[in-house]
This record gives sequence, structure tokens and C-alpha cells, in this order.
Amino acid sequence: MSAVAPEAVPAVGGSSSHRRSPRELLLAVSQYLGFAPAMALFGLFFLAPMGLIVAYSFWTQDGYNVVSTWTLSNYQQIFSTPVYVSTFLTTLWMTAAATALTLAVALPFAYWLARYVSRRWQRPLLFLVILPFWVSYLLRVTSWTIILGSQGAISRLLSLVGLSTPSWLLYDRPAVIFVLIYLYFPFAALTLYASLERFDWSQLHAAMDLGATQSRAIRRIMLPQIKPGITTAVIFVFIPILGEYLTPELVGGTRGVMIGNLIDNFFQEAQYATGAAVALLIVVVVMVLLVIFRRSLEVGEMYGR
Amino acid sequence: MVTAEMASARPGAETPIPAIAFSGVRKEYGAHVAVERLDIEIQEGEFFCLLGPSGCGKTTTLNMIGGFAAATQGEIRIRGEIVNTTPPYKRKVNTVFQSYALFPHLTVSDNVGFGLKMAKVSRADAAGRVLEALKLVALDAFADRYPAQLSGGQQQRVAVARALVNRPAVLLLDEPLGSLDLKLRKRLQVELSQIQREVGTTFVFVTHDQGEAMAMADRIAVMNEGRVEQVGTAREIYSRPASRFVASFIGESNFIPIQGRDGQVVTAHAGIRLPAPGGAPAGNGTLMVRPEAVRLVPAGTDDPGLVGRVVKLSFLGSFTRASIACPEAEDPLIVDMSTELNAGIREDALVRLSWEDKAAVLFGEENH
Amino acid sequence: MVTAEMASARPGAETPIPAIAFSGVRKEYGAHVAVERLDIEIQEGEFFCLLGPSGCGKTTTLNMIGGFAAATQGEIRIRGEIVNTTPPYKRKVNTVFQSYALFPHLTVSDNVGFGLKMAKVSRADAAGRVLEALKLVALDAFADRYPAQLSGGQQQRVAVARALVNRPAVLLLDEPLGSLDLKLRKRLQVELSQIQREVGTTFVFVTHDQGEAMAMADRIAVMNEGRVEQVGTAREIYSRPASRFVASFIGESNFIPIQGRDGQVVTAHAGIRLPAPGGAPAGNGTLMVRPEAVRLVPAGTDDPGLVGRVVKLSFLGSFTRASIACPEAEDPLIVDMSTELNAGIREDALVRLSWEDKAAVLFGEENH
Amino acid sequence: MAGDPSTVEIVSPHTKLVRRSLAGWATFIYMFLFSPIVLLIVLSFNKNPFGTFPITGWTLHWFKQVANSPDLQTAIKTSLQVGFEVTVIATVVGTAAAFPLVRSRLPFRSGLRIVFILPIMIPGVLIGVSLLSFLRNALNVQLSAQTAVIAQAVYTTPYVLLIVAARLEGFDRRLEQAASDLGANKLRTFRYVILPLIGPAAFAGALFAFTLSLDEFVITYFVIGAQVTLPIYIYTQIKFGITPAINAVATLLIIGSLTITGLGLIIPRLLRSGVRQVRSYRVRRLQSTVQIASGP
Amino acid sequence: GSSSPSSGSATGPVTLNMLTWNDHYDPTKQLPAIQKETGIKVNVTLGSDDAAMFIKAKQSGDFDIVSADALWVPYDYQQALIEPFDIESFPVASQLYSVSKEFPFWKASGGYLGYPRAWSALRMYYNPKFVSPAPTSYEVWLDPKYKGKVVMENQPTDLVAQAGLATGSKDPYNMNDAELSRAKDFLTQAKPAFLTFVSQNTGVVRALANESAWLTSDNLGIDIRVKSAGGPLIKSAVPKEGVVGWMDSEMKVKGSHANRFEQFINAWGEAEWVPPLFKQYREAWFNEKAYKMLVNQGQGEFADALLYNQPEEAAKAHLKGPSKNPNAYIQVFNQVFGA
Ligand SMILES: Nc1ncnc2c1ncn2[C@@H]1O[C@H](COP(=O)(O)OP(=O)(O)OP(=O)(O)O)[C@@H](O)[C@H]1O
Ligand SMILES: Nc1ncnc2c1ncn2[C@@H]1O[C@H](COP(=O)(O)OP(=O)(O)OP(=O)(O)O)[C@@H](O)[C@H]1O
Ligand SMILES: [Mg+2]
Ligand SMILES: [Mg+2]
Repeated sequence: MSAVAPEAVPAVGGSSSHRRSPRELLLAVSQYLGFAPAMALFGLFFLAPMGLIVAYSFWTQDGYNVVSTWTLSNYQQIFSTPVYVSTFLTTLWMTAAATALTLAVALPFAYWLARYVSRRWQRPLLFLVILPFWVSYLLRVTSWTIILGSQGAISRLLSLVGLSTPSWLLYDRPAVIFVLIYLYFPFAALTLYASLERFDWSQLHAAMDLGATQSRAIRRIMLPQIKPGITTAVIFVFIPILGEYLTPELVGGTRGVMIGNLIDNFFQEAQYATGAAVALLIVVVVMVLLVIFRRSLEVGEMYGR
Repeated sequence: MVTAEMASARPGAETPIPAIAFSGVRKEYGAHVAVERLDIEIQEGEFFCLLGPSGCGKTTTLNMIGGFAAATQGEIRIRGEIVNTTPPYKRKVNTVFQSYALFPHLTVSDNVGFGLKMAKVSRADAAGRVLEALKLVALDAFADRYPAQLSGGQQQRVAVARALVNRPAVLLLDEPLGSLDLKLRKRLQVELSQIQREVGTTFVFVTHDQGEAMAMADRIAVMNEGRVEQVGTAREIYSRPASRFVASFIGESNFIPIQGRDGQVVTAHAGIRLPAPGGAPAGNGTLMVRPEAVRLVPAGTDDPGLVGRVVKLSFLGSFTRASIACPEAEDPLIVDMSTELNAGIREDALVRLSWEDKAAVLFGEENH
Repeated sequence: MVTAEMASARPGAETPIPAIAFSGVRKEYGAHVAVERLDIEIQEGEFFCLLGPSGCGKTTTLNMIGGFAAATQGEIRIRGEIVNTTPPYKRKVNTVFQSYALFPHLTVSDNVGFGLKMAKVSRADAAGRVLEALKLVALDAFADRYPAQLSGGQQQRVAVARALVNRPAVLLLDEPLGSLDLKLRKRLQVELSQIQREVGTTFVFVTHDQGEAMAMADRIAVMNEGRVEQVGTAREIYSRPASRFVASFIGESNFIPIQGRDGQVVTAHAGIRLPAPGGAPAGNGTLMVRPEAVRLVPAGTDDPGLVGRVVKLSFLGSFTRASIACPEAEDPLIVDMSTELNAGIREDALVRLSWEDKAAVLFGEENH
Repeated sequence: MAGDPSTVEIVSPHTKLVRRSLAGWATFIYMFLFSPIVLLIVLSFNKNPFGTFPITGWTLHWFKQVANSPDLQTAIKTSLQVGFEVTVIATVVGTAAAFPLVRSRLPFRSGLRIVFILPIMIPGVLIGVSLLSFLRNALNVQLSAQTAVIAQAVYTTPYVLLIVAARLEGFDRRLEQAASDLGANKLRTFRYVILPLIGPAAFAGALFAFTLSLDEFVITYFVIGAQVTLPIYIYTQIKFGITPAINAVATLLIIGSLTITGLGLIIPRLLRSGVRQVRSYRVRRLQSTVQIASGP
Repeated sequence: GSSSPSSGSATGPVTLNMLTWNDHYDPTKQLPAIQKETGIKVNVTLGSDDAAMFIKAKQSGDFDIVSADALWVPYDYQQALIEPFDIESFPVASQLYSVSKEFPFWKASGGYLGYPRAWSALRMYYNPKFVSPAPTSYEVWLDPKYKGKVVMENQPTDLVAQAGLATGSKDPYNMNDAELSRAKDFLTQAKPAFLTFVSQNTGVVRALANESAWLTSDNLGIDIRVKSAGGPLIKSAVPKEGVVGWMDSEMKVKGSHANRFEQFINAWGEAEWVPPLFKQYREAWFNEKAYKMLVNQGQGEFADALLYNQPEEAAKAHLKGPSKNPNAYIQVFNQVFGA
């Protein structure tokens, strides 16, 4: 928000011989001002409950109550049961597949919207993307079970052509991944669009002038420059899918179970301590992943700004 | 029919195929006509300059060669082949963009090496060529910086290096030296000319700097409002401008409204005889004479000939420029004098102006 | 202590407060020193030019006045007030940015009107002033376009109009005419000079075009590698350059290595006597002479004096430039001749070079 | 930086092909997005009380049921109200926080980013239950729609924050400098330059927030106390299956928002073109006066 | 609060917060009528499952009336959420089948714990077109013929309980480790049979109706629902190992200003409100008077299919309730059905 601030900071901090005037101090502080509301909101209403969640995972589950006596048994229980690890691994690859496919589906769409649609139509079209999502999740997914189901549109179409409905069309992993793509498409599309919208298309000119085909120009020049948007889209798709339980429940059948279902089973019976332990383990894994890939979260530094 | 075709085909086979040929090309942006009609041929190995005022369509013309703007009408040929729909990466043409269009996420050396990477040049080769190109533009010390960390002129030099390193068949340069200081510009002008001669590459060079155009180009096309007004060598254009626009755009010029009377040229206002080449126009017209062709001598009020008052003298380094108010011309006439020779001339003095007959150029009314 | 302070305060009160004053200013970007040490004062109402090669720190200097770069060391004063930490919008300074920095989401007229809107100028007033400013840069027909729909030069003109329309106390211009053609540039040079005189605004003008600097500026600061090498009027700098760098940067110049011998100046190589002003340096040095100050006469091989061979003649409009290879100088010497006077000189001919004593400038070793 | 993208051309024999196939892809996407919705709309007119195939006849019964159901109406109202408040809070808070996240020289910027991603990672039930016990036991706050707004804001703000932050990366700082140079203070620079330019991202973020709020069940369920939002209404019907009246609600919601946005698109455009006409008339008049003034 | 409010002690307008399921009331006619009659405005919050409702009611402290199933009622009492009341003193209670007022597990010192509403048991339903002979036991899930043809509601505890019944456990909601491990083995073998666990009852109806599943174990009346959804004939069977079942009730929350509880129940429990709800949800209520009204309205056939007039059947099932070790049940379920 401040034009001179980023410059002023190294200048102020860089030389100890230079005394900080109150103005400079104010300036240095003011750049963090934007955090204030978020800090208030998160500090009070997220971090505190978050601490409670962590505490839950170390407290004792007694019937339907969580009792505040410290224990490691929740974690021990998880580590002594191989099903959680194997389900988590399965979930990881399903999530990765769904995320990759979602982005693959959304990118050409966002590209089309940002590149070929005249500016005045972009927002209405974007709005149309999200509009179906104002209808309850449950209804939309149920609607898919009807479409994909044994007497649904697809199997009828197939039988018209004389094909039998493949058994994985519903109540299996492909169905879960398919519906997840549907559910998370708008998140990817909106995020990618927001990023592409400011892309300087003449960059593609320069790349193609230097001998890059359109696709190479897109890969080498456009994609790296919209990387923050891609990273964000991946976060918005990958992370919520990792915790999905409704879709696998509704369309996955017994073959499409994800880790979220196992966690949700605990919650259904109010087993919050155990549930919290599993959930936190996943959070830790994701955080480790994020820390590993944190460089890709920081694009500004790459550009030398 | 067949013979006619063959007859027309033959001369084509004999004269060399031009590197670039525009025939009847027009470009519109919505309702706005950026290029009205373009018919030019640029020969292989030529150093060709597009010169013209801001907004006249130079960049648009270059973009049509590079493949970044589709011609609305007409045909564009590169080495005889129609390229109206050929994508940029299939044209052996490289461009230095007016806005540089550097890749912000790549370092200077990666920017320069991009074309080589696309052409699958081996890493070691590429590194060598990149370094060479950066040396040429005196930026080898900046190889690892990002474009945002460079000054305006440095960015422009990166753009030049990025195009040059690919050794293209045709190199398009859109004001590539615009933000460089005179010294560096001169050096790069010389370097570019040398490279052009060595490699034999065809250069199409856009500039708004007539001095640059004259110093470097084999031929110059002077554009105005989407049309080419004159194509020719620097000398032709300077000494025999085809229109009043060309005359005024290239170099300084003085215009005096005249009439042809009895085969002689006289001023339109007071009917004073002026030195002029033969063939005075029948009706009204304009006489153009360059500032350096005019000689000044101190004069009295009633002297015959063209007399004016010096309103301003400005020292411009190698010469001094006098502005002379004269009732025969609308604008003050300007005269450049060798700094050493301006002894007698002072501001506010009366002077008589004269020039050799063949130094003047006459325009009829049709050349506005 | 008190008296010392008062004593230093008084002379300040008597001499006019400079519009802008740098004292001991230094700017580093990480490890890179962009401006090494700056001590200049720009007077109220002055037309001040910063001139220097690409990357020498001109934009950085301007940015420190505008408030877009914080000085690493030293003090910057605007009208006597230290502004090191004043935000840009509180400085009565407007800038024409080298990269234009037009707002892509606003039309041309909204871009130009932005400053007026911020200053809460009434709508009707603002519309009038915007139109006036657009007329000035010949863009009134483009008022409703977006920047992306303009040519490079047109964008630059919008940037000029956007700054001018605010009538600031100090106007900073970073190569504002760089991508304009000579004619328009000249026109805007004149217009800018007029505006500057009328409004009395202080102009700080960055350019790499020495001709422009000389034609417009009251004073010029020649910068090199983050330092100011000389400050002075155009004439001072051209005829009495303070260093070899200034001499070579401003205008064309010929350098001949010399030695002082018996109070006379002789070439370092063959000991030929050269015309030079009094006060030859004690040891080795360099003699500089401008191309237009040199006279050429055809010569034989064994003629006394400085003799060389014409390697190239180029026609440059109002004059012809000869490059002359001469064993006494490293680079070919260049000589500019009035086009009409170059009768006897042909390529490959031998010529003798001479000039008047006071036309030469001598540099000792310390000025490199 | 980029103007209207349609002015950026690349010559290619495939230009049309590429454009058409991308447009085809987009059409397919819209069909993909809307097919379940179309099905719901069809089913909302189906007599079949299970809200499923086969179609046993056409009826407006379900719409009547919506019209006659005060529960459902309150639920819709509460949902829209909560959604609106959440959108405002999340958009403002998220956008504000995006700036220091991208621009300050905080040492732990990437760490902070991860903190802001946490609410997306933690299962809603846990957030809901812990927030419930925190609000009641630690703060002793009365539960209401407002507590639900706060809880949802926590969960939706990260979306706005990250999407705006992604847009701010590589934002051309010179534009801000230019605005500042022209006398705009930080606030006005933000209002007139930054906001229009990050607008698309903030808009996308707001859409995210509203959409997520409109469908949030688990967290809300625990912290809203004795109120009912539409998702709560829907999810608690699971025991007996959702009545087709919900399909009717979906139909109304879709058609309603389509009409509102349609109007929202057309009306300002009409207004603007009116203003433009007036303005261009003014400019023309001005032009002629200036001409007269500057004439000989 | 006091346990026996004298009638007419409070009559002014008041708002009662009720946490319940949507089959317990009719928002369009019933609630406005109650408000008109008694001045009680009921603000309904819908609940999902017993456990979550217990947590929500207990933590938020906002509610006056809460609903719960079978053995959850005494649990809620133990956890001090609710308090007993004297059901016999409620005039409307005379409309109830008397068995429903004598369930021993709903008795406490000081009265009855809940006002009984409706009940059901989970029977085995099958499509005779594909399933023959008729199943007589949970063992049918092990039959490879029915691989992927069983649909169930997603109720992990209930499924594990049924597996417990199949393996001979006597108290299926309170199995010990050995019993649990037998149940787990049974489920592991039966796993291929299960097509999906649906989150809503209509999912079962849909799966049976379009014949993607042939078997389920679900509440009474699924056969009618499948039929009215246009599906095939569905028959029911009682597995020989026994069935699980539930009955639900409205409970009086302790310490809240629930002194208007009796007044509300008297208005709400009136038989006249049952038929419309019956037609919508197809459940057997405990209201005997309403049975007669249903028969008069030509609904007798449906009511009988739901065993409306055999309320004594309700207590014969293994009743749904909190387990002593719910965590172990989920562990079993997760281990069997995890990926
Ligand atoms: N953000 C930055 N980070 C690092 N170095 C920088 C940055 N900006 C400028 N520089 C360096 O500082 C030096 C001076 O830059 P400046 O922009 O002032 O040059 P300039 O005189 O305006 O040149 P030009 O005429 O090419 O625009 C250059 O060497 C440049 O590379
Ligand atoms: N995308 C566009 N949309 C509409 N008009 C455009 C577009 N690009 C260029 N023009 C217009 O076309 C004309 C020619 O533009 P062009 O860029 O070719 O000029 P130019 O000769 O390169 O000028 P300069 O020397 O200022 O760069 C200009 O009047 C310009 O405003
Ligand atoms: Mg151009
Ligand atoms: Mg610069």
C-alpha cells in the first residue's frame, strides 16, 4: 500500500549510523498494519481453538466426552493401526490425481477467458462458473450420482450405443476423482484467471519471436510468470480434497474411501480426541510438504524485486 | 495467357527475390487505420530503415513482418513466400521490441539465451554465444541480474542482445537504441552496421532519429500516417525530398511560399526573386532550402533580395543557429553557420539571405 | 556551538534557498552502488539537465527527488526542507517516468486527469485542463483510448501530459522525449522551455541526448558511474570540459596523446608540434580537439605537421564527416566539413590537419 | 499492462483453430458445470416425492411448499445474511493482510502464509467443536448468527488472502509510484489504482467467500446456536432424505441470482452509456470553446 | 427448574428453543397453531445424530427441548443434560400406547425421561427378483452372489452392532474386545457385499429402486418408499439373530426455563398433528388415538406395514444407544472399510 516503504526499510535498517526518526518508525510499522484485522480474527477465533484442538489430540477420550488428562494413546492407536497409513497414502495419490486433473481442465479454460474473451464479458462468464456452486454441495453431488448411476444419463447413452456401463462409473475411485474435479474446478479456474488476467500477453510475442512455439511459449514464459496463481490454485484444490469425506461417501462406495471418511467416522460418534489426532497428523504432513516447497510460495524474491 | 504468365514470371526469376515484400498491405485496429497501404520491397542483405513520426505505423509494420499483427489486407512475403498466416516462431526473423518485452522471471543471461534454448543449441555453445552478445552490449557484468534491477538503457541493451544472439535471417529492430546515450548509441550503431555487413543479415530498423537512419541505413522509407512517402538513400531523401512532409521531417528546412512568374521563382508575398533550379511551377508552390545552405551577410533595410532580422542565435556545439524573421515566410527561417564564421551576425541585426540555385527544392501544390 | 550554527545559518538565509539540494547523497542497491556521492544544488526556476551514459544513476537521482528511492546516506532538501522520509504524495513534485507508468485501467484522459482528481480540482476545470494538456502533446483525438492501444511515442506523450497538467513546483522528467521523432521532439522541447519560462517551474530533466540538453538546459550536470563530473552551462561544458570523459561524452572529440616539451605541446608518438593554448602539462597528457574545429588541406607524404589518410567520408546531411587514420592517435580522427567545402577531399587521400591554438583542450594524466 | 487482450494478436494458420477449440472446451466446461444443476431444476418440477427419477408427473407442489414453509424461508434469509457479512469481512480482512504478506520484509512470510492456510486444512468439525467450547467456556459469548459469521470468516479469509496475494506478486510498483507522484496518498492510491487493478482477484476472492459460506455446514452447525441456515436445513434432513422442496430452493436460487446479475450487468451499463453521452457532449462543447480561445 | 409446573402457571408469550429432527414437527401449520393456542413460539434447530446433538445442546446451553433416541435418553440424563417429568400428569399422554410410558430404561426417580414419539427397527429388505431364497440371517452378506449388492446407511456403530448380532453377541452396542474382534472378522468377510454407505435414507431408496442394490438393512417402511418411488417389489425379513431398533422422544432440558414444557407437549402431542407427518415420513408413532384417525383416513394399510399398532415390538429390538466404548466401534469399522 505504500510506495516508498519497501525502499525505506532497507535504507532504515541497513545503516546503523542512520537514526530512526519517529516517522520512519511509523512507516516501518504501518506496512504491517494490514495484518491487524487478520491477526485479531485469527488470533482470537482460530489460534485459540486451534490450541484446543491440539490439546484434544493429547487428551483422553472417555465415551463421548473428552477428558483433559494428558495421554499419547490417541496417537499410539493410529500408529498401531496400519489402515490409517495405507488409507492416507491412497488418499494422497487420489488427491494428487484429482488436483492435477482439475488444474489441467481449468487452465485452458482460464486461458481462454483471460485471453480471448473481451473484457466486458469476462466477469459475467466468471460468475457463471461459480453460480452452480451456490446450490448445496450435497444436492450437486447427489445429482451426479443420478447422472452417473446405473440408470443415469451416461449409462443410458452407453446402452444406446450398445455398451454396458462400466462398474467404476459410480461407487469407485474414478467416480470420486471425477466428482472432485467438478467440485473444485471453480476454485482452480477463478484463481488461475485472477493470475492470468494481469499477464502481459506481449511476452508471448517475444517468446515466439525467439523461436518458441505457442505451446513452448506458454510453458516457458506464461506458466512461470503465473506461478503464484498456480501455487495458490494447487493449495485451494489439494488441501480441501485431502480432507474430503462427503464425496467419497456419496459416490465412492466402499471402494472409494479416503482418509477423511475415517476421520469423519470418529466425529460422527463424537470421538473428537482421536479424530483430532488423525487430522493433526495430516496437517503436519501437509505443513512439511509446504515447508519443503515454500520457495515456490515466494515469487517476489525470484523476480529480484 | 501462358505466354503472358511466363513473361511476367521470367523477370521475377532474374531479379533477386526481395527479403521482404509488402504488396497492398493494410492494417486496421477496429475503426482505426494504423497502416493505410504499404508497397515496399526490402532487398536481401539490406540495412533498411523505417523513419516517421510517432504513431505513423512503424511498429505496426514491423509487427506484421514479425507475425504479431495480421494484415487486414494485402500480402506480406518473406523471401518470396507469403507469410500472412505463418506463426512467428516459423519465421526466421527476430525482433528487438520497442517495449523490450524482457522476461521478468529470467535473468539477463537466461533472457538472452532463450532463443538458443528454443533452437536446441548445446548448452556450452549457448553459454559462449550469450556471453559474446552480452559483451557486445557491455552488459557481461550484469548477466545474473533480473530485468527489474536494470536501468532503462540497460534493459534495452538486453533486448538487443537477445535478438542478435540468434543470428536471424532478418532482424527487426524497433527503436533499439532509443534510450541510449549518444556515445553508446554510436558504438552500437557501428557494431550493428558491422554485424550486418559481416553476417549479411537483412536489417529492418525503426527509428525516429533521422541522424541514425542516415548514418546506418542503405535505404530509408519515410512513413507518415500509415503511408510511405518516399523510399531512397539518405542522400536522395535529404537532397531531393519527394514531398514537403519528407523535407520537413528529415533535417531542418525552410519553406517559402512562391509563385512561378515568367519561368522565374518569386516569393508569393512581395514577389522577390529567389535563387532556384530550373523548371519553376506554373502556379503557387513552395521553395525549400536547408539551413546550412543559406549564406548570411549583414544588410541594410532597403537592400534588394531576401532580407530578415535575426531574432535568436543559439550555440549548438559545432555550429550556431540563427532564427531570422522574414516577411516572406510564415515561420522564422533558420540558418546554421559554422561557429567560426558567424563573426558579424548579432541578434537583432538585419541580414540578407542567399543560396545557390541548385540548393533549393520546389514543391507544387499537390505535394502540399 | 550556538554561534557556529548561527553563522552557518546566516549565509543560507541570504543566498536564495535552492529548489533542490543534495548533500553527500549515496544510494546503494544491495551491494551495487547506483549513486556514489551527489552534491548538487538546483536553483528555483532553473532548467536543469542530468546527462550521462546508460546506468550512470540518472533515474536513481530523480527517484530520490520524487521519493521513490530512499537515499542510503546524505540529505536531500526540497526548498530547504529535508525530505529523506517524506512520502511522494506530499512532495510538490511531479514526474514523467522513463517507463511511462501509465495506468492501464484508465483511458488517456483519465490518466492525465488523475493528478487533478487527487487535488480535488472541479470536474469542469479538470476537463478543460486535461484537454489543453492533450492538445499540447497532439493527442486530443486519443482521449478515450487505453494506453495499450497507443504507440510507444504516444504513450510517452501521455506521460508528459499527465505530469504537466498539474503545474508542479518541480517537474522531474526522465527522458521524456526519448521515443519521439526529431520534429515532435523539437516542438515539445520548445513547448517545454516555454512552459518552464512562463510558469517558472523548476525542471529537472534527464536525457541522454546532449543536443537536447544543450538546447534546453540552463545548466547541465554530466554524470558518470554514480558521480557528477561537471556542472555548468552548455557552452562551458562543450568548450571547457573538465575531464576527458566529459569531453568525449558531450559532442564528438579527437584525443591525441601528447607530452609537454619546453612549454610546447608535441605528440607523444613522433613528437610533432601541435597547436595548443598556453600552459602545457609537465608530463604526459591528452589533447582534445572538436571535429568541426579541424581544418583539412590536401597534403603529400612528407609534409610537416599532423598528417593522416582519409579512410571514410560520410554524408550526414548538413555536413560531411571524414575519418582520418593518423599514426599519432589511437582511433581515427574525425573531422566535420561543411558539405560545400569538402571539394578537394576524397577517400584514401592524404591530408594535413590543423586548428587554432585556443580550440584545443589539454588534460593532464589525473583527468584520464 | 495488458490492455484488452483481444488486441494482442499472434499470426498463425491455427489462430482460428486454437481459438475455436478453446471456446469449444469452455462450452464443454459450462455444460459440465451446469448439467447437475439442470437436472435439479428438472427434478424440482417432478411429482416423485423422493426427488429422483423416474419422472412421475409435473407439479409446482414443491415451490408451493417452499412458499408455505417459514422454516425454509428463515433458513434462506439467515444464509444470505450470513453469507453477505462473511463476504464483506473476509474480503476486507483478506485483502488488507495480503499486502504485508507480499510486500513487507517479514522474516517469516512463508511461515505466515502456512498459518493462513491452516483453516483450510483442519477439518470443519474440529474447528466447530473447539470454537464452540472456546466461545462458550472461555469467552462466554451467546451463540448467534454473528458467531457463525465470525467462524465462517476465519475459514474463508485465507481464500481471499491467498488469491489476492497471488495477484499482488509482481504487481507493477511503478504504477503506485506514479499515483503517489500525482498526489494520491496511500488510501487514494489504493482506491484509484491498486483496487481497480487487483479488482479481479478481490472479486474472485469475494465470490469464493460467498460460495463457501453458502455451503458451510459443519462449523456453522456448532457455533450458530439456535438458528438454521440453508445448509443446516439440508444436512439435517439426511435422516429422511432431502425433500424435493430443496430442489425447488436450488432452482429459485439459481434463477434469482441469474436475474439479479443479469440486471446488475445491464443497468449499470445503461447508466454508464448515458453518463458517457452526457460527458462526451460536455467534452465536445469544451473542445469548441478551447478552440475558440486558442484560435487566432 | 422445577419438575412439575402447575398448569396455567405461565401463559404469556415465550420462545422455546428446540433441538430436534425434522420428522418431529410440521412448521407450516402445527407450530403457528401452537403459538396461537399457548403463546409459545418454538424456534426449531435441526439436529443430525445423537452424539452431535448431545454435544451441541450440552455446550451451547441454548435449548429448552431436545430430542434423542432410545438409550441416548438415559445417557443424556446421566450427563445431566435433561431432567425427568411426571408424564402421567400430562393430559395428552392419555393418547399414548401405555407400553410407551413404561419403558424401564426411560424411568428415573422423579418421573419419566422423555415424551415418546415414534419408533422403528432395522429389518432386512431384499429384492425377490434377484435374492432367493429369502434371507433369514445376516449371513446373507457373506454370499458371493450378492457381491456389491448391499446398500446401507452410513451408521458405523449400527453396522458394527449388526455384525455383533450376526456373531452372537447379546448386547451389540456394548461388546467386549473378543466380541468386537469377531464382529470385525465377520465384517471383513462381508465387505465385498457392500456397494456403498449412503449418507441419507433416500440413497437407499434410490439404490433399491433402480436395482443397483438388492439388499439392505434399514428402517421399517423402506418397501413402501421404494414402491412409491416407482421401484420394484421389495420384501422384508427378520434375521434370526435379532435386529437393532430405536424409539425417540422429546426431553426436558435441565435448568432451562422449561416450565412451559408440559404446555408445549400437550399442544404438540395432540393426535391431530400426526397424520400429515405420517404421510410425509412413514413412521410408527406411539400415539394410539392417531392410529385410529389414520385408519379412518385410509392409511391403515401403511400403518400396519410399519407395525404402528404393535408398539410392544419396539422394545424387542436391540436398542440404539451410546456405547461404552464408541471409539473401538469406529476403529473396527475403519479397519475394515479403510483403503
Ligand atoms: N532495483 C535495482 N536493483 C539493483 N540495481 C539497480 C536497481 N535499479 C537500478 N539499478 C542499477 O543502478 C544503476 C543506476 O541505475 P539508473 O536507473 O539510475 O540508471 P540511468 O542513469 O537512469 O540509466 P538509463 O539511461 O539507462 O536509464 C544501474 O547500474 C542499474 O543497473
Ligand atoms: N492495439 C491497438 N489498438 C488500437 N490502435 C492501435 C493499437 N496499436 C497501435 N494503434 C494505433 O495505430 C497507430 C500506429 O501505431 P504504431 O505503434 O505502429 O506507431 P509507431 O509508428 O510505432 O509510433 P511510435 O514511434 O510512437 O512508436 C497509432 O495511432 C496507434 O495509436
Ligand atoms: Mg512504435
Ligand atoms: Mg534511467
